[in-house]
Amino acid sequence: MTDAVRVRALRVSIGGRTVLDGVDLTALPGRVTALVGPSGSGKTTTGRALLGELPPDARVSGEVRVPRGPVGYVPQHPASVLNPARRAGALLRDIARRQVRDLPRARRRAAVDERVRAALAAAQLPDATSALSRYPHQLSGGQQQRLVLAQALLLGTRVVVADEPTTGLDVLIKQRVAGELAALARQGIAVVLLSHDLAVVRALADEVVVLRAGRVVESGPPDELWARPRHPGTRELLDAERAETRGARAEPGPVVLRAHGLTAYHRGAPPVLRDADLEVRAGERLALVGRSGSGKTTLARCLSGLHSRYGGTVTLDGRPLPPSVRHRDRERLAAVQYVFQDARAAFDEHRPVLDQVARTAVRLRGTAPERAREEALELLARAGLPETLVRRRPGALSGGELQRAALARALLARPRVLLCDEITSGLDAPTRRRVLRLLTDLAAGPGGPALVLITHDPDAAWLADRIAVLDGGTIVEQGPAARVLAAPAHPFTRALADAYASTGEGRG
Amino acid sequence: MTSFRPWILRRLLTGLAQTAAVVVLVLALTEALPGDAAVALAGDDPDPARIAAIRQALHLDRPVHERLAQWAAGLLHGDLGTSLASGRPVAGLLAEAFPPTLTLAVLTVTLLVPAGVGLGVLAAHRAGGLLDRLLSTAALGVYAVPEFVLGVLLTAVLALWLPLLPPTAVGVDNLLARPAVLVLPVLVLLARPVCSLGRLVRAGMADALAAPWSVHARRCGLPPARVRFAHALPNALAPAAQHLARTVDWLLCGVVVVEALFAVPGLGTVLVNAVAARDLPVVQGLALLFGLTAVVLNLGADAVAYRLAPRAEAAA
Amino acid sequence: GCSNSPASAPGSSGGQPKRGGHLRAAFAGGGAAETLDPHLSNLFADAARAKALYDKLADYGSDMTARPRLAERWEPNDALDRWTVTLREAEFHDGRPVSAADILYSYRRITDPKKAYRAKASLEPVDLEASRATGPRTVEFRLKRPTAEFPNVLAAFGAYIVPDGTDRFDKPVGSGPFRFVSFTPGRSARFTRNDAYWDGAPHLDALDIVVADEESARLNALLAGQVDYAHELSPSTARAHEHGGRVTIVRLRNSAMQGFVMKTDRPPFDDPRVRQAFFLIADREELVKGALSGAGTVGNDLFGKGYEYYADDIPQRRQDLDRARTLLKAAGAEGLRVTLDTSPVAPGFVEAAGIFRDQAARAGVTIDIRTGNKDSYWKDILDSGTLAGYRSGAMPIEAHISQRLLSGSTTNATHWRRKDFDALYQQMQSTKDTAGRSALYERMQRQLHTEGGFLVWGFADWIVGTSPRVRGVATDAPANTLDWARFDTVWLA
Amino acid sequence: MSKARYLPGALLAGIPLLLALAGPWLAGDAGPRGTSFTGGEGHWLGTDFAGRDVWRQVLLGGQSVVTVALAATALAYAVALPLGLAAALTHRTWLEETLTRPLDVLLAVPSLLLILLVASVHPPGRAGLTLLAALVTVPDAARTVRASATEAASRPVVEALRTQGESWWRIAVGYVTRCTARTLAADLGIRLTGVLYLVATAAFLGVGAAPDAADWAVMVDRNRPGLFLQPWAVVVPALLVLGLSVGTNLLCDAALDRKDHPK
Ligand SMILES: Nc1ncnc2c1ncn2[C@@H]1O[C@H](COP(=O)(O)OP(=O)(O)OP(=O)(O)O)[C@@H](O)[C@H]1O
Ligand SMILES: Nc1ncnc2c1ncn2[C@@H]1O[C@H](COP(=O)(O)OP(=O)(O)OP(=O)(O)O)[C@@H](O)[C@H]1O
Ligand SMILES: [Mg+2]
Ligand SMILES: [Mg+2]
Repeated sequence: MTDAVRVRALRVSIGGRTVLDGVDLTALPGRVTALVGPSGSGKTTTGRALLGELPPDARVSGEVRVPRGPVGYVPQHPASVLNPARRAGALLRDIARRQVRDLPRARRRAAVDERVRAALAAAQLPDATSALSRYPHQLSGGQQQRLVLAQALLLGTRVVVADEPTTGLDVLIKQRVAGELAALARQGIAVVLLSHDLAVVRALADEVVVLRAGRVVESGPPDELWARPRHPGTRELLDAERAETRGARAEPGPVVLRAHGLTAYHRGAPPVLRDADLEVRAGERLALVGRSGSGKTTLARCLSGLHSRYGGTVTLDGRPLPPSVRHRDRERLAAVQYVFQDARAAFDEHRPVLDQVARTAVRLRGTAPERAREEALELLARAGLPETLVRRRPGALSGGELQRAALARALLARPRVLLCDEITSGLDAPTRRRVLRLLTDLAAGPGGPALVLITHDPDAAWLADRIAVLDGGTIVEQGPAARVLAAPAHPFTRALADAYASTGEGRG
Repeated sequence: MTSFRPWILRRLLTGLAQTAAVVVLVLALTEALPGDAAVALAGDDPDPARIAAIRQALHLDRPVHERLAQWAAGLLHGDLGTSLASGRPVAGLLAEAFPPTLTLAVLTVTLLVPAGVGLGVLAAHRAGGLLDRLLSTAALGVYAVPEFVLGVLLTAVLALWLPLLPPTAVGVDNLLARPAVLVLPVLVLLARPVCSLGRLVRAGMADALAAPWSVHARRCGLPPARVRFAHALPNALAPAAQHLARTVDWLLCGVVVVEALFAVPGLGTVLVNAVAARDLPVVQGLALLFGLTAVVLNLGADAVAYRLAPRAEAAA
Repeated sequence: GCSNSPASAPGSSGGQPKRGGHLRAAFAGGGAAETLDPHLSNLFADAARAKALYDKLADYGSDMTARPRLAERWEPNDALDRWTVTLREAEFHDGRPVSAADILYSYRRITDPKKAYRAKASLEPVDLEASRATGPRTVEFRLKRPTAEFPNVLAAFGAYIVPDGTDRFDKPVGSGPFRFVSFTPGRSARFTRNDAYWDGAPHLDALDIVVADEESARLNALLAGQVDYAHELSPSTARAHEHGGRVTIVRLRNSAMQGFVMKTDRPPFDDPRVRQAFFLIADREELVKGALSGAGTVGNDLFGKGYEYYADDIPQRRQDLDRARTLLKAAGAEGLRVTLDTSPVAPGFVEAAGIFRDQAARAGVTIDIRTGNKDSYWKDILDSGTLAGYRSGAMPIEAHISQRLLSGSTTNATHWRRKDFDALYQQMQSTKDTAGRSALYERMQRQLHTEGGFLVWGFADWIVGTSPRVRGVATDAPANTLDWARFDTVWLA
Repeated sequence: MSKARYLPGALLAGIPLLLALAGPWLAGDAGPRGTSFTGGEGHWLGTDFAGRDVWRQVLLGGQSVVTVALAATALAYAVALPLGLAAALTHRTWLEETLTRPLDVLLAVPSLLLILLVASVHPPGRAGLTLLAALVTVPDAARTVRASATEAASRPVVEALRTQGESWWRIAVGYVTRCTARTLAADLGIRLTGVLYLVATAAFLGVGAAPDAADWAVMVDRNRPGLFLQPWAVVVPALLVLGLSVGTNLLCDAALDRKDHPK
């Protein structure tokens, strides 16, 4: 029992705001304890309390007991915890070296390499040699996620807190990562899983604790919970109802954005995107899916002018679009907006979120600052972010909250094409539905944006009119969503369709 | 990273152009000084006839650009020309003055890097703490003291009051043969850069240690020393590397004051004398040397910055 | 057989000279420009080295009279334009005797029209084409005009005798008290005793002349025993260490004239009343105290205090601001504003300008100080500006006049061009008897004192420090005279 | 508590600043000169190398030091900051090259040589000295700015701000500068001291300020020979310069530390 994680009556208030209010939690060795709850309910805060890393101005009461020794941690935003000046290999070897100290010197090196490789394989980053020699910024979002996971796996601690470890991962990899977490627990480690991904939670967890606004509203084994949720919130949360069957839809209009023969590369590396052709029509919703690391983000960044190392052409309304944002005028900047995969890294940590969101309208549409704030507040509220929240700095917002703020920031430009990079990965099902509904409503409205949804979420993909599938930098399949999902040609598409079907079954 | 080499190559080429610009700039400035080598040689006996004769003997009556062209042509054959004041080859003159300066510079840098970085890391260990404040204040104090004051103080105490060290290197032809004479100059040279480097490292370290990835590294059970030196330090070093390059440059070219105080006959002394004597070939030779050193050092510092901030491809 | 030269210089303290030892003397240097070519020597370090290696035919005593050195004696003809110089028996370091041919070669080298050797102007009176050797050790110098003060020419700064045919100085051979061992420009030179020296072998075994440009470096080296002799220390250093016992301070009096030059041919100084007013403005004590830190004596607007022919009888001028104002008023120069050129060419220079500005302000004269470049200063003030700081090392009064105060003088910084004055000078040079010359000197000096362009406010001491064990350093030898920086008479106790 | 952390810096920098500001009013008329480097005779800090009253020189000598140092540092940073930021933020190689290479040329000329030459060509007044000190400081400062800004400039936030159409200034100053503020402030402090030092060293080499100028930095050098006769002429101005530079640096530190730990 001494190995158990035990939290009793934990109360945390930060800046006069009660974030956690009497949380009780027990995580036993060898078991996966999942913490679920809407975005902003306090999952990450609880996780950080287990690590003993609450902000210095937090007022804490209650009891947190964690077995001695370090606690493994997979943070929600992997990018921020990866040292930008150290290669992936160095980051992992640093940890592995601690584990082999009792081996004779001569064998340490080999042992370290072996451990690193094993951890990478377990974290589903099999292409070790190329990954190890890269700097964190040279990895895709999902790859960074897995790198951090590999770090946690290497640690060999008795407790692992994994905060959204499967965001940014495609269905195939997600399943395998979940398998690894289960294996971890089987080694006698207490795994605390904080996640929105109910499929993973249901498959993995031995015990589920449901948080809501900082309180534990109920807990129990998953099957029991799914069968008989007691709290109405839980019911809503667990209800895996599909977002909406495609919602209202405008007739696809003329082609707005077109990429032709796009071949993108990074300095000194082979192309990560080869000869891609893509069209986005007005009012259309296009899902861009593919394995983690297949080049989705790169494609979106090329379109939005953040990555200009490419060959081929990108046109807006038939006119060539300058490859770099620096050369785009206000109108064209506004026309193509991009929502970053890592929301936290995309906000200035010093300024209130609201100010940052409102600036879009000021800069790109010439709105007066006062008016821009009003618009921003309204849009943020529609995304479920109240004013008190967004007046704070990004550090005081949860991952999901920031994701929504980032979306609002882009939307405020009234873009013609909105490129959304995994914007629902950090959201619980109700919030996700809400956000997607917001998006589809806006898209369907007059002058609404065409949506390009980069996603691993079958739900979100289902929302699309068309699906384009990327694999290894090439668009391998493209067509109407129904057709692609009904008769998938590519193995990846097939896996996606299966996953969709399975969640569909889950809904019952 | 394969593009690293062409980058260096391009930088070296622009470096050559830069060096040429340095030479021309220095030449133009020296030429703009009142008087010329003939006037300087004549000194307090400025007999016009004598000045005219010297001028003719030194070919100073020819236009500057002609002399520059001739110098440049000589340069292509590896000939730096002859000193106007002494009639000796410039190359030999510089070769004579270089070893003392190089000795001082190498010694100083060898001590400077560990000392400066160590000081910065130590102060950043608990930014805002007592140790930090003490170190910072002391460093600032020392940094604000010009060499000639520090030199006077150290000499008074260490060489005259407690006669531990020789106060000057007067008459010592080979500094390495009498290492004791190097102690005071190196101490004085070291004092300011250690402080400035230490402060820059401290600032960078304090930021780096507070960054989430440092917290995560600690969380991953890495020993504090490893977090500090392997993780935080590289991120704190980019400005420090720039500063170091400047310091080395300064050590090689600008230690006029220390050379004067301790009677070390190095490049700084040659420089001051050459300017005073309007000895253009020597000044040009020095400018060439300084230009090349600066190019190489800046390149080095940029390469370090490039490596330390890999995300910043713009550095290339 | 050298009756005229002092057998041994007056020592700074008594005792029996001791043979042996190795003396290190520190001088300010000139870096790579330093040379062993004695005809090029310009710096004090050069001069000290040249003096160790070479001799001149004559050299200056402390009152600036020429004392025979390599010359045993000299005799003029009645017209004073043909001088026969007889050499003493002396030999160069390589054993060759010093002969008339060496003398003529050396002088011809110095006056080479294509070169610009230092003593060239001083040798100008000599017609070297016509001069010849009349014996192995006699030279007959033909002069272009009568020159009563011809011995001064023989003692001129830089008129050293090198062996016939010498044109390279990497292994210099001279007839001086020390032999060459090694030399690195800007760093050090080493010499050993010349046992065969005609004036008696030096006491020292070896002599090092080392270079330290910075005064504090020379002082510190001296204090720590790294050197035994430090040339050119500052007055404040002297005061600080005079009584400390760690070093001996030697003050060489009357070494450097300090003053201002007024251009006598341009307004406002073309009016003698303005020049007189300026003479009266100067508070000389204050200038000596402030600019020379007290290390010197006041001047009386005449060059050469303490030297032969100096007009001691002329009463000392003192500050008199009322008269100065009256004179200015009479000259119509009330509210006068002039620019004073100065430059940090020597210690005390800029300070003197500042002090004088303040003094002038009290007489209603506004002085604007313009600080010029120190490397070209002497050339710059020669012909431009109206008022400038000035200083001069020791030389005979005759040399001062001929170089600076005749219509044809090359460095006439006061633009003093008077036919009557030139005539007096010619007359003096043609006068054989000393008393007659003395009277002519006095007339010239009286004229300069009343209306000349040199405002000489002081004479600075030249300060040398030695370690207490150094003996035999001359105390009354202004810089550049025979006994200054003379190491053959020095010994270590 | 939070006020107290400013105290040492404020005290150290305050005294020299006050003397510099009020000094010229308090100085009064120059009395008669005494012998250089003596004490007593109504000179309570003795006399300096030219026999002037040290206390009066101290009162007069702060203004030029303080104005030159502050103005030169401010000027240097006013130029270096935009230059360094532009170089760090641009992706256009040619622009970066045109911005940085000319500075590198200046950088390659040792600053003392540059001062030695320029000051000899044209003896600078106070404004000239300020310009000169700023000139030799700019390349170095610009490089430091660029080096410390490069990392921040490559963060995703900057990209996000760009897609938002944020102006260059807001990105550069509002974000990048803010992220590197600590390093920049440390550098700024060092530069201020560097300028003070530069003025003093230029005096040592005989250029820049007039050798008999009433200027703390010049006083330190010129009164050096009398250190053992009359130390105050060196010690007092040296301490004032020291206080100024240490004090301003401490103030910088204190301000930054506060920002970092909001309570
Ligand atoms: N700066 C870089 N240098 C080299 N390779 C890079 C760089 N950035 C990304 N890559 C590589 O390019 C490939 C495509 O990356 P991209 O970010 O587009 O993937 P993605 O499809 O968005 O993946 P994910 O779903 O994990 O976010 C990846 O294999 C990644 O490792
Ligand atoms: N430093 C802070 N100051 C004030 N409030 C904070 C702070 N950090 C977090 N919060 C608030 O506490 C609540 C819980 O945050 P937490 O990050 O734990 O949520 P979460 O459950 O992890 O949400 P998500 O699923 O969106 O990541 C959020 O509403 C957030 O705004
Ligand atoms: Mg969270
Ligand atoms: Mg991605």
